[in-house]
Parts: sequence; C-alpha cells; structure tokens
Amino acid sequence: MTAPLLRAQGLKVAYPVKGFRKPPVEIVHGVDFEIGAGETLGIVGESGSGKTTIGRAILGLAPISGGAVEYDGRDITAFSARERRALSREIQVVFQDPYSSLNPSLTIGATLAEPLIVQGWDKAKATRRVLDLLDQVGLPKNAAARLPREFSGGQRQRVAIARALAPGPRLIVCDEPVSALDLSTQATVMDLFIDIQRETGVAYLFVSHDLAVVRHISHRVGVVYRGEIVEQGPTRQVTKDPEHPYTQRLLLAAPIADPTAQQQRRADRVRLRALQAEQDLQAMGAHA
Amino acid sequence: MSTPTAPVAVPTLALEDEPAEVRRGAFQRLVRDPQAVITGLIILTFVVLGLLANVIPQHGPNEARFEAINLPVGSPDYPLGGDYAGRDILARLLHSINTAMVSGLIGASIALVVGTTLGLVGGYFNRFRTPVEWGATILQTFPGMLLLIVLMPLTGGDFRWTMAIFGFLLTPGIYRIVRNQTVGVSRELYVDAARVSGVTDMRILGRHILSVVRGPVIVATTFLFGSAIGVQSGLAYLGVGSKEIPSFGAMISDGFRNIYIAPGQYIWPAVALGVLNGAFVLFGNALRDTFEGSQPKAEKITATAVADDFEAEKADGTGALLEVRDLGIAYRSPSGELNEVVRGVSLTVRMGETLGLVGESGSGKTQTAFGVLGVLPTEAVVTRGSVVLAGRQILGAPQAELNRLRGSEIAYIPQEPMSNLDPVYTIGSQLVEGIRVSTGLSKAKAKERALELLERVGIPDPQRTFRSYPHEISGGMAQRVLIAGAVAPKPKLLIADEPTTALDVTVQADILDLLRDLQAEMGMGIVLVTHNFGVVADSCTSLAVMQGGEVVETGATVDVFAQPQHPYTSMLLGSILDEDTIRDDSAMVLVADGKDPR
Amino acid sequence: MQVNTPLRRHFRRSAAAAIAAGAVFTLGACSGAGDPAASPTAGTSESGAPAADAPTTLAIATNRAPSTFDPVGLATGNDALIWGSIYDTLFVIGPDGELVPHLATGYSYSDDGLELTVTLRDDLTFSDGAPATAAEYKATLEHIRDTAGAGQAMADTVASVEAPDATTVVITFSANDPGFLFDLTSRVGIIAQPDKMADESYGLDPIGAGPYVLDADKTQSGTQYVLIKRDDYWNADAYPFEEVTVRVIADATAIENSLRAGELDIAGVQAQTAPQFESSGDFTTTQLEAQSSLFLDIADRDGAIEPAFADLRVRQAINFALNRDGFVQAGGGVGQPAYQMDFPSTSGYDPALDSVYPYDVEKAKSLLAEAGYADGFSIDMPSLVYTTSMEPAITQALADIGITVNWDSIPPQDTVQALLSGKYPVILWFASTLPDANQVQDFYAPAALLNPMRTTDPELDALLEQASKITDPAAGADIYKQINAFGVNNAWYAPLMFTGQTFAEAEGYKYVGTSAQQSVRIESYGVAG
Amino acid sequence: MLLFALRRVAFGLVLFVIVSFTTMFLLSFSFDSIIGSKLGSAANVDSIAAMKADLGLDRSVPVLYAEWFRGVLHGDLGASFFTGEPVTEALPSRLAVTLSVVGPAMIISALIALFLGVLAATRGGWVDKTAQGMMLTGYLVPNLLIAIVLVVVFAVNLGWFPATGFTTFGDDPAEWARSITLPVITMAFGGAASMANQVRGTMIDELRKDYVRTLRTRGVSARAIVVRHALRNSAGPALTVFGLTFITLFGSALFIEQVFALPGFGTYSFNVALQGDFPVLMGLTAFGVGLTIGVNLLIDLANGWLNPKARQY
Repeated sequence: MTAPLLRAQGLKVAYPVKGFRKPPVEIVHGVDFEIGAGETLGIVGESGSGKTTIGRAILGLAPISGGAVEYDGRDITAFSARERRALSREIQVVFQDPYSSLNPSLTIGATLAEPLIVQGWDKAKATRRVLDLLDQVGLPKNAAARLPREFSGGQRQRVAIARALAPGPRLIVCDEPVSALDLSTQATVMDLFIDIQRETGVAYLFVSHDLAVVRHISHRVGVVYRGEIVEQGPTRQVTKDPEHPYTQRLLLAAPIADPTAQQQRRADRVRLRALQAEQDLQAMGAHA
Repeated sequence: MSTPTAPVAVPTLALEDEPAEVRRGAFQRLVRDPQAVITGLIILTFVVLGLLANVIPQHGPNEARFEAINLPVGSPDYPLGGDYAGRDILARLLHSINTAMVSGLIGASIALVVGTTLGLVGGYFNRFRTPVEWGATILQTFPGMLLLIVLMPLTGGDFRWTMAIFGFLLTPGIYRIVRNQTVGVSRELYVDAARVSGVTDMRILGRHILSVVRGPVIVATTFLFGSAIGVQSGLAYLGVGSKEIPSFGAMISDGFRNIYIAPGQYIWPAVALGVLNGAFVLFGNALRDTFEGSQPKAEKITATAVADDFEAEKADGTGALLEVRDLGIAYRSPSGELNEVVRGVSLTVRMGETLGLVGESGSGKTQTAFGVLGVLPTEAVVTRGSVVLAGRQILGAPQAELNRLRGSEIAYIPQEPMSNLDPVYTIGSQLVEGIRVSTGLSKAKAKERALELLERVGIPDPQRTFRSYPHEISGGMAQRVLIAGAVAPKPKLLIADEPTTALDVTVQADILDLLRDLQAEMGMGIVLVTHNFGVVADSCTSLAVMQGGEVVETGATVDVFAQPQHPYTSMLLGSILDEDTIRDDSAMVLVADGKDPR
Repeated sequence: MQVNTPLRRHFRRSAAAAIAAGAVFTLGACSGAGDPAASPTAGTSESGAPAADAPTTLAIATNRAPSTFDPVGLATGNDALIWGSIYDTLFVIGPDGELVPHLATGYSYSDDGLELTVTLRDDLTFSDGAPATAAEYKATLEHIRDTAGAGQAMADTVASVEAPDATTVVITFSANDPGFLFDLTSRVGIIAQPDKMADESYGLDPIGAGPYVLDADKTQSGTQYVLIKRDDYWNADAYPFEEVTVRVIADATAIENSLRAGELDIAGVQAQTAPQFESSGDFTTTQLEAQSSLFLDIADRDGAIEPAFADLRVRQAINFALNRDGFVQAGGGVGQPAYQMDFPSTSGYDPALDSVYPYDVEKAKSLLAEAGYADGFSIDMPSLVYTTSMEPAITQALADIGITVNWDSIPPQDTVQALLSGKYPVILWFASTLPDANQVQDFYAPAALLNPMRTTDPELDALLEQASKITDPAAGADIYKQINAFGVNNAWYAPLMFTGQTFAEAEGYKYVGTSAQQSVRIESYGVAG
Repeated sequence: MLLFALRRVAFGLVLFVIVSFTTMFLLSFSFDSIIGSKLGSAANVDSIAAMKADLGLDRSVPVLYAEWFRGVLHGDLGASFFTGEPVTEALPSRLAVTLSVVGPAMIISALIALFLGVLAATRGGWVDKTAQGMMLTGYLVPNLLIAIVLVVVFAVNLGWFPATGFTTFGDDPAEWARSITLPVITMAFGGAASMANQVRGTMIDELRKDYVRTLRTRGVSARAIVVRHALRNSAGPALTVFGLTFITLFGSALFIEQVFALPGFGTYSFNVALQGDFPVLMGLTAFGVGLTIGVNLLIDLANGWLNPKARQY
C-alpha cells in the first residue's frame, strides 16, 4: 500500500485554561490513525469524547499539543497561518449544524465562490464553477442568488458540501454532518456523500456519534472514548463484532428500529451490563 | 435542538416562494414599520430644517436687536419671538439643530469607528483581547467630564473638540457590543469554514463578522447619536464652551434664566431637544426591532388562549386515560390571521400504555404535547378540539384547575435537561418545591420524598445531588432529576418530549429503561414524543405518525413497523439506516492523471 | 511717573473683584458685584430699636461660596458679605462714595503722601474676646503682604507698618499709592486674630473683630454660612439680626425660586420681574441706579494687533456705534447710558462729556471709511463667563459698522491671564463704582489692568503724575476730570451703561443700602419700617 | 468566592492606579492656569513659577503621583488649593447631599422599575402598553423640565417643599425628607423609566425559558414562578443595569443640584473643575474611579451570590 493521505501519530490536543498558571486541559490524549486517498475513516464516540476535537485539530482549528499530523507526506502539525491557507485547497470541512455553518447574510453563490476567489480564481470562472458545484450536490442553479435562510437544513448541508468541494480537496473532514437533519433528509445526504466520493475520489474523516451513520459510510471505523481511540478497524469488524467493552456497550445501547429485534438487543444489553458490572466489582475486589 | 417556542411557519422548501418576499432587506422592513417611518421622518424634518436655518428665518442666529428683546411669539419677523438679547428664537432653534446634528455626528462617528475597530480586534484576535479590554475599562472608568472641563483651555471650548473627546469616552459602549458579537460570531461554524477555506483574517473580519455586527452597531449608534446630543446640550446648559454657538442647551439655559420674564422661551428648545432625542431613541428601537427581531411581547403565565369561536366539547367517557380529539393549534401571523400548526390531531392513550408520537421537525408533535399539557406559548391559540384526561375536559380549563391537575395527574419530561432546571436553585429545593405543590407535604417530609425519588431514578449519591446546583451535574443526571420531579406525584399520564434526544446513546438506553420501569411500577400512560424510530421500537406500544400538523397514521407499534399504511410512514421507515447496511465497497483511489475537479 | 510701581499693583480692584466674586453679569444685574461700601448710619441707626415684631433672623443668598477665610485669600465682591461681617474693615464706603470710618476713627497722610496714619477705635475685640489693636492690624497687613495669594497685590506698595500705640497705625509706602485708602474698605482693611492665622483651620474658622461670628457648627462650607451676632461688638445695636444665614445658590433662577418660596428674605432679582414681586403682595422692591459700569476697553490703542485701532477715528467709530439707550432697555430699564468712564457720583464726572458720542451709526461708518476701513475688519475678543450675556448685543453693534467679532471662549480660571495676555485688542468688561484715585490707577496708569498694552501718552503722563500726589480726594477733582476727558476724547474706552440693581424684600425686610456695592455689606440688609 | 473577590479587588487597584495616574498626567497640562486662578489678580509669569515651586508642582508627574499615592494609602488626599479644606473632609459632606438624593431616587426608581417591569412582562395587553408608555414618557421628558415644573408648582406656589437647599439628616430628619423630596422625584422619574424597560426585557426572556414551562407542568403557581424563579434569575442582569443607572444618576446629579441649589457632589465637582483645584480634582478622580470599581465589584459579588454558576470564577 502506498503512503496514506493523512497520518496522525500520537496526536494530542490541549486547550489553554483562562487564569493564571493553570495547566491546559488535554482533550485528546494521543491518537493514531491513517486515512488513505479516497477512503472514509469513521470516528464514533459520545459527547465529550474528543471526536470533534480530533477533526478540528486536523483542520488547524484546535491547538495540537503533541504528536504529529502528516498530510501527503508533509508534516502539517506546526503549519503557519499562511501555510494553512495554502493547504485549504487540499483539506476541507463540512460541519454539523447546517444553520450556523453558512453566513446568513451572504448568498449561496458568494459563500461558494469565496474559497475560489481567495485562491485567485477570476470571477467568471468562479461563477461557472459554482454552478457546476450546485449541480453536483443536486441544487438548482438559481440557488446561487439566494440566502441561506431560504433553504431547509438538508439543502443547506448540500451547500456546505458544495463549499467543501469547491477547491477540489482530497480530504474532507465531516463533523457530524447529518446529525441535525431529519431522518428522511439524513439518508439522501449520506447518499450524496458516498456518490461524491465515488465521483471525485475524495477521502473523508467522518465524525459522528451515531453508529448507524458511521457504519453506512465508513470503510474503517475508530471508536473514541475519553480522548483515546479504543478500537479501530474495518467497519464490519468494529460494528458487528467489537472487541472493546465500550464499543460493545455503545453498539447495544443504540436501539434498532424494529420492535422485535430491539427487544432482543435490550435483553443483550441488560446481560452485558450485568456482566460488566460484575467484572467491575471483581476488579474492585482484586484491588481491595 | 431546543424546543421551538414558535412554530416553523416557513415551509422547509422555500425555493418556489416569491424570492422578493423572503429576501426583503432590512431597509424594506424598516420602511414598513410605522414607528421607524414616523421617527425617521421627524429626524429628517429636523435635518432639513437645520439645513434651511439660513433660509427660513429673517435673522441670523446671533443677530441681536434691542427692539426684539423678549418679543412674544408671533411677532412680525420673529415667528417664535426674541430672546433676552433680542435674537430670533426661530433662527437660534434652527441653528441649534445643526449644532446638535454635528455633535451627534462627531460623537457617534468617533465612538463608532474606534469602538468597532477595537471590538473587532479584541473579539477576534485572542492575543489582543486582554489589552483591548483593559483599554476599554480604563476609558470607561475615566473621569472624562471632569477632565473635559479642566482641559477646556486645550480645546478652546469648541464643542466639536469636546464632542470628539466625548466620542472616545463613548467608545467602550460600542466596543463591548462589537466585541461580544465578534466573539459570538467567531465561534460560528461558517467562520471556521471560511478559515478552512483559506480566507485571511482580514477578509473574515470584513466580510463575515462585520456583516453580522453591523446591525447591533447601527442600532447602538443611533442611541449614541442621541446621547451625544444630550451631552452637548448639557454642557452648553452649564455654560461650558463657546457661547456663540446656538444650541438647545444654551437656549434652555437662557430661557431658564429668563423664566419669570418670558416663560415660553424655555419651552421651545426643551421640546425640540426632547422630540429630537425621543425620535432618535424610538428610531433606534425600531431599528433594533428590524435587525434583532421585534420587542418581545409580554409573557403571560395563564391557561392557553383559545380562539374566539372555540368551544370545548363535553367530556365523553370512552374509558381511555387521554382522549385527544380534533385538536387544532394556531399562531397568529403578523398580518393577523391564524395559521394552524396542529390541524385536527386525535390521539388515545390508555393506562400503562406508551404512545410514540413520531414525526420530523416541524410536524407539530411538540406543539401537540404542549397543547395537552396546556403550556403553549402566549402567542398560541387553540382553535378546536378537545382534550379529555381521565374523563375530564381539560382544554380551556381555568388556570387553577390546570395547576391542580398538573401537580397530580399529568406530568412532563422535557427534551433538554439542563435548560429545564432553574439554574439558581439547588436540585433539592426545586424537587421539594414541586413535591410540596402537588402533595402539600411538610418541608421535611418533602425532602425525604425527594431523596427517595433521587435514589429511585438511579442517582448514585442522592444526598450530594440534592445539594447540587444544576450546572454541577451531568446531562444524564439532570434528566433523571427531571424524571424524578415528574413522577413525584405519581401521575396518571406522563408526557415526555424527546426525553433522550440530547443525551448520549448509552445514557438514552438507561433513561428508557428507567421510564419503562417506572411505568410498570405506577401504571401510568406515557406519550413519548420522538423522531427516533429506534426509541419507538424500544419503548412504545403504539404510535402516531405526524406530518405537517396532522396525524397520518396510528396503530400498534409492531403493526405499523411491519405494515405501514401511509406512504409517508413507509418513506420514513425506508430512510432508517438499518443495522445490516455496512459500507463494503473498497476505497476508490483515483489515478494520478485522474480528473482534477477544477 | 509710576514706572517703579509693580505691574500687578493696579488691577486689584474692579476686575479682580469681579473675577473673584464670580459674579455673572447679566443685563438684569441679578446680584451685586462691587467693593464694600457701607452706610453705617443708613437704616441701622434709625432702627436702632427695632419694633418688637421685627424679624431677628435674615436669610440671604450669594452666588458663590467664599473659597477661604484666610486674609490673604479673601475675595472681594459677594464674598465680602460674609468675611466683612466677621472681620469688618477699617473704613466703609458711604452712600455717596465717601470714606466712612468704621473700625478706624480717622486717617491722615504725610505731605508727600508716602506715609499714612490711621487711628483705630479703642474698644475693638475679637470674637474670642482678645482685644483687637494696632498691633494685630499690623500683623494682619504684613501677613497679607508677605503671603502669596489673591490679596497680596493690594499690599505690595506697603514698605512698612508700624503700631506705635494700641490705636495708631503708620503705613509707609514705597511709592505714592492714593488708592490704598480705598483698599482699607476691603481686604487690607481687616483685622484678623494673628495668633490663629498660622493655623491650617483658619481658612475655615476665622476669628475677626466684626459684628458677627461664624457659627462653625451650623455652617456647611460651600453651602451655607451661619453668622451669629456678637453682643460685645462696639456697635452691636446697629445690627438688627441675631442670626444671618447666607446661602450659596449659584443659579440666578434658583435664587429667585428660593425667594419666591420664602426661603430667602432679600435678594437681587431681575429688574423685569420687579412688578411681579410687587403685585404678589408678599414682596416689596428697591431699585438702585448706576452701580457698575459696562464698557469696552479698546486696549490696542497703539494698533499692535489691529492697526486700525491706532487711528482715533476707528476708536471713535466704535463709540458712535453703541446704542446705549438700547443697552439700558435690554437691562430692563434699570440703569442709565454711560458716555464716560467716571460714575456720576464721582468728582471726575463731567456732564459735558455725555454728548461727545451720540448713537450715530452713519457717523461711525463714515469715520471708519475716512480711516480707510470702509469694508470693516475683524477682531478677536475674549468671551469671559462674567460678560457672556452681553456679547450678542456687542457683536451686533460692531457688526452694524462692519467690524466682525470672534469670541474666544476663556475658561473662568484663565480670565486674568486673558485680560493680561495682550492678545485682545478690545475687551468687554465691567467695573463697579470706585473713588477717583482708584479709577485712575485701574484705567489709565501705564500698568493698569485695563491698559494691558501699556499705552502711554505724554499728556496723560503729566496728569497721572499730578494725580498720584493727591491725598485729599476733594481737592483733586479737576485733575480727575481732565483724565476722564482725556479718556473720552481719545476714545480709549467705549462706555456702555451704568447698570442698576433691583432687590426684592420679603415682608418685614428692607434693603437699606443705597449703592449696589453696599449689597456686600451686611448693614445694607435691614428691617422694614 | 473569596478568591474571586480578591482578584476583582486587585484588578480594581491596578485600574485605579492607571486611571488616576493618567488623570494626573493630563491635569499637569493645566497647572499654570490652576495657579493663575489661585493667584487671581496677582498672577504673572514669575508669581506663577514661584507658587508652582512653592506647591511642589514643578516636579515631574511620576514624582507627584508617587507622593499622592502614598497619601492615598494613608488616607490623606491633601487639601484644596483654594480653601485649604482637606479633601477627605470636603468630599464626604458633598457626597452626603448627593447620596441623600441619588440613594433614595435609586431605591424608589428600582422599586418602580421592578413593579412596572414585572407587571408589563407578565400581564401583557393594555397593562403592558400603559407601562411601556409610562417608561417612554419618563425617558423622553427632560429632567430639567420636570424639575422646574415641580419647583414652580410644589415649592413656589404650594409651598409644600423647599425650592432650594438641603438640610442634613442629622439636623432635622423631617426637614431632610422635605428637602430631598422634589429632587428625588425628578431623578427617580428618568431612572425608573430606563430600568423598567430592562426589567421587562429580562423578565420576558426569563419567562420564556424552558424551566418555566417545566415548573408550570409541576403545578407551580404563576406567582411563585414569577417571584421565586423568574425574578431571581433576572436579578443578575437587572443588578448590572441598576449599577450602571446608579453611576449615571450620580453623574447627572449636577443638573438637579443646580436647579434645586443643592450643595452636592455634582456642583462641587463642576466648580472644582472650573477652578482647576488640583488636589480636589485628584480626590474626585480617586473617588469616581473607586465608586465605579466598587459598584462593579458589588454587582459582581451580588451576581455571584444570586447565580451559583458565576461563583465558579
């Protein structure tokens, strides 16, 4: 296998704390992962686990306090703002909240053209590209002249995807991109993600708390728990036959939309919980 | 996803709408606001009168004629009379407008430029935050007026210099608004997205942040304009600065000194100043309404409003715990007509049964739940239908009766646990308050009961949680606390509005288990509002699917999952990402010569 | 010649008095701003035995709080109302401007006028009971002379002070200073308790030889000053009020409000409101004529700043441009037009001079044209807090003949510097009645405050030389008249008006002073009937 | 909480030094005219220089400041250049007057504001409209107009209250009350208006919060929700506005004092500023900065007390 597109080694993220001489708070405690070109790595975890922070660190939006991030063979860990800007044509983002990820006062066209214009595209060329992008994400051409508030959540997320695609990136960090969407919209947006990947060969770092979503789109999955990746591997293995107790718990906690199957799962979960509780107790006993 | 307090009135897909209507700019909205139009016109009139100050009156503002001393109103050539020095009051009044406007312009524009720049820099760049904040605090603490007077020799008493200095003193106000907005906007994801897109900081500030900050700043500037005029007048009233410049303050001072000789002279400038200031304040208010949404209407804590022609049906005894029939809930549009967001919903819940109320956002499920509870927002109106709880009509029931019912027979679990606890009281005192209202127990007994309940809902250290404030416990714990509060009076009906949506999936499972256990223990009926079919499959005996304010399908959970009758239900079920779909195509690597999407 | 006289010697009175008093000069002349003058006989001696129901307390107002009671820091003007009651002065000014002995019994000059002998009363005591004698006066005067402060200038010609016995004071001057006599009615005429003078607290708790003593408990510095009558004062019977409250009210309207609300007994009011007070039935009013003069000081007589003023015709044009009757009318009709600087009551006054500059705009214009200024010119004038209300009318009068005025706003604390700066060719100012000797020193001497450009004239120098030797005011009338005429004919000044003053009195009270200057003497406030 | 208070005090101290030093620096530009004013008619270049040296004002600002600050630490702010009155004695008597007016005005207007604001926020309809109308009127009618009307009607014509002047509480409590009545009414008018609107706004925001709905579903009465919960939660923002209003009222006291001839802080400051009485000006600065910092500190502490979340910092 060739070198991966993105490689994170021992990645740590810590935020400074307001106040005199307070130590920074570490959110991510050294994680390793790789993403190949055209591949989707799903990152799944619960709130506060640090999964979103990992994505933001890759994007340069969170302070990396340790480890290294390598993109396409280059170490981008300590890139300056200028270098980061140059990297923007390679790495892009789609955020969770379709409402706050688009500037309410800019038209869709202006939003989409912005990354192109800052990279020196001329106006006419950028406009053509914007129309292509809208087409690519399944929005009508007249959408360019409209403001975000005229669009539904799903449509906005399509705009956000188009914006990410605009400079032709090779990696898109997707931070819970469908969590805020309605069920029916969620499915179509997911499909769009997959279609685009197939079309353009872009790689995804796909962050989500929803195992079903991750399972749907990822080639490989990493499970984050308290700032560490506790389990990583091919999607089928991690989501069907997890090894780590936390992954097991996570899997069984998600209800299946099938009354009969869910009854079974609930029973499994109760059993697992009892088992883990017993183990904990033993561990405590051993400790004591 | 906080619970909507107002309905989603705009259809989700707005592309086909008339764009002009939707994209009506702030300006167009402003010109439709009578308050803005009237006050704007008043200001404009003042400006025009000021510009005509050399045209309308027959005299210059400083032309003093002995024969015009204290002339009464309506004298020839002196429409508003003459002042103590024989000057044309009208001329002075009109020139005072110009002084006021120039004062406002200087004061406000300096505050605006400096404040906005500082606010943007301090709000956006972390490293400048502290120094800029210090600077603003110092400016704010400065004994500015004192220095203004002491240092008069340096400014020569020219009101324009005074106003320029005053502009600096006003800077912290604008600065704080801009800074707070900037800090807020900087956290917006679209700013992150712009950064990731390679947009420079300058461009982000200019294009993304300034556009958002603009509204509040314009509003604040309007108020600053008014206060600059006020300060100029105040200083002129005190006689600080050049006496040659006609100004409202100087005129008021002259008139005040002359009040026993010619009482009317005081009124003109006072009224002009009052009206001008008022116009600016009210115009600023109108601007704020336009930019930031209109002034909130009062919030009444009473029984839900009902439509004029509403008449609740008589209770019928079908024996069900909850019978909702043909419930309609509407909101009044700005133009006055009622838009129904819940259109004739009917539901039935029996004891011990859990009804899943399922639908996508905006389908009206939460509004239905609130309608049953009688806690709809003030703006909502019940248009039709009936809600019968245990054989009793509760729709349109008086507040007192509702309160009694709520404390005993019907209870509610909200979606967002944190925001549903009062942040300033301990968990314990909030629980005790609810328990005492519903049971009339003594304080000590209520505390005992609260601790029991906390233990019952699975809180590991009830004593500690009892003493804790909401912000000191986790979301999952908070939801347990809310459940404890809800089930305290052993209600017959529990309405849970997306009780697990805000929680992690592992916590969700625990909470659902808890609810099921409590139901088994107390035999209550539950209405579980959710958009998650997994939760429905897990916990509901029957379900009702809502779309666009209507129930499109009801039935036993098993039946509906197996054989959905309505196409919408089918579509929803079809959209579920099921367990077995696992992506298995291999990662596709495009060849190097492959297409550059550009 | 008086070139050896220190410069600052001569602006000690009219201007300084007004500045220190902070009196706001309005056309209606609300309150008096002048030097102490008193009529120890007027009102008080007749009412030596007041009617049984006559009021025994008095509440009056001053527009400014006295800054200190330290002798060197005493301000003339309204402040004298309070400190004059506490310290009293050697002489006071009588109704016709004459010197009346008060703490003193008389004076005499040596032939060369360089030695002044004053005899004091022998029954003077301080409010702390100690006797007040010539030795205490000597100490007071030396303190004033030797301490930096507002009052120092008045004593700077004093070479030495001797107190040969308890009632005799001999003052030796370094140069002729005929005006000093008048100063004995003011700051340098007080006797303070020298034992206490060094105390820090003296500025707040003074001990004097006057008819009243400050009640430190009831007094709130800067707010109200309560004076208690001293029964051991030599002339205690002349003071009808056991307790006098002087309230500090800066705002003229507030003073009037207070009066109308019955909180003050006597106060100066705007002339136009006198009928209102009369018709209310609760008040009587007293009107006084010609108390202070309002004038333009055409200081730039040599044309240093504005060459036009070197031309006599231009200065005369200004005099012709002033509608003096209009100014009087603007002041509510109280007062009279002024065509010369000397007050009608002084010996320098010459009725013939009143017809030199009638109001004649055409004449003024043609004079300007003759002088080559047909198109006019523009000048800077200082806008001083005390004269602001007059500025509109001045601006207009000068504009009518083509002279444009730009007013420079001068903060109050810079008033004196502005006057002295020599930056202003013309200054609008006012002065209260002065004895001739002082008038000459303040208006015409080379070092006078109102001669900031130090203009000299051979003819005038000769007159001044003669004037400085005058020790008997009555004998000098002719010289004073000549000096006055010099001023008028050379148009050094453009007099505007002598203003009057109106007092409103509550029932039972009567303002008994006859001149506005007496409004700063407690003796002027009496009981009715 | 203690740490929080200490930090705020330290912050305030640094702020105090910076602001007072800057003020002194700016004042140093007017030393000459201050002394000219003190010397009155005796002012000239020589005498000014002499007195400047005499008073020690010819030294550099840092030296002067060090001396002044040492004095502050010892509770000695120097004495007036003009009256010789120690600043520490001059300020309190004027302050007593202004506080006598601003204090009650603040309390009354806060009570009115609470009453009107809560009423408007919870009643709606014509009650809200009337209350808002009253707020607007109070806000727009110039204070001076109110003052003069009150004086003319109640003092001059009816004679119920004194038109001018101030009696200390110690001298005669009843007279004191009479002497402050009209000024207090005048001041409370505007103060209440701006605060009431704020109270209304924060109350409505609070009443729209989720927890209010939850309390309603528990059967808690409307009164308890408003008084016990919404009001307590709005107290934080309201207090901040009250603090600002207090400082503003203090600042605008000058105008009221002029009309009613009250020997208060505003008039005193104004006169002192006109005179340029340097030691007193520095004293006033110290006081003003201290007041602002103190009020803000009190508000922060009160907020901490009211809002458990704020106690964390």
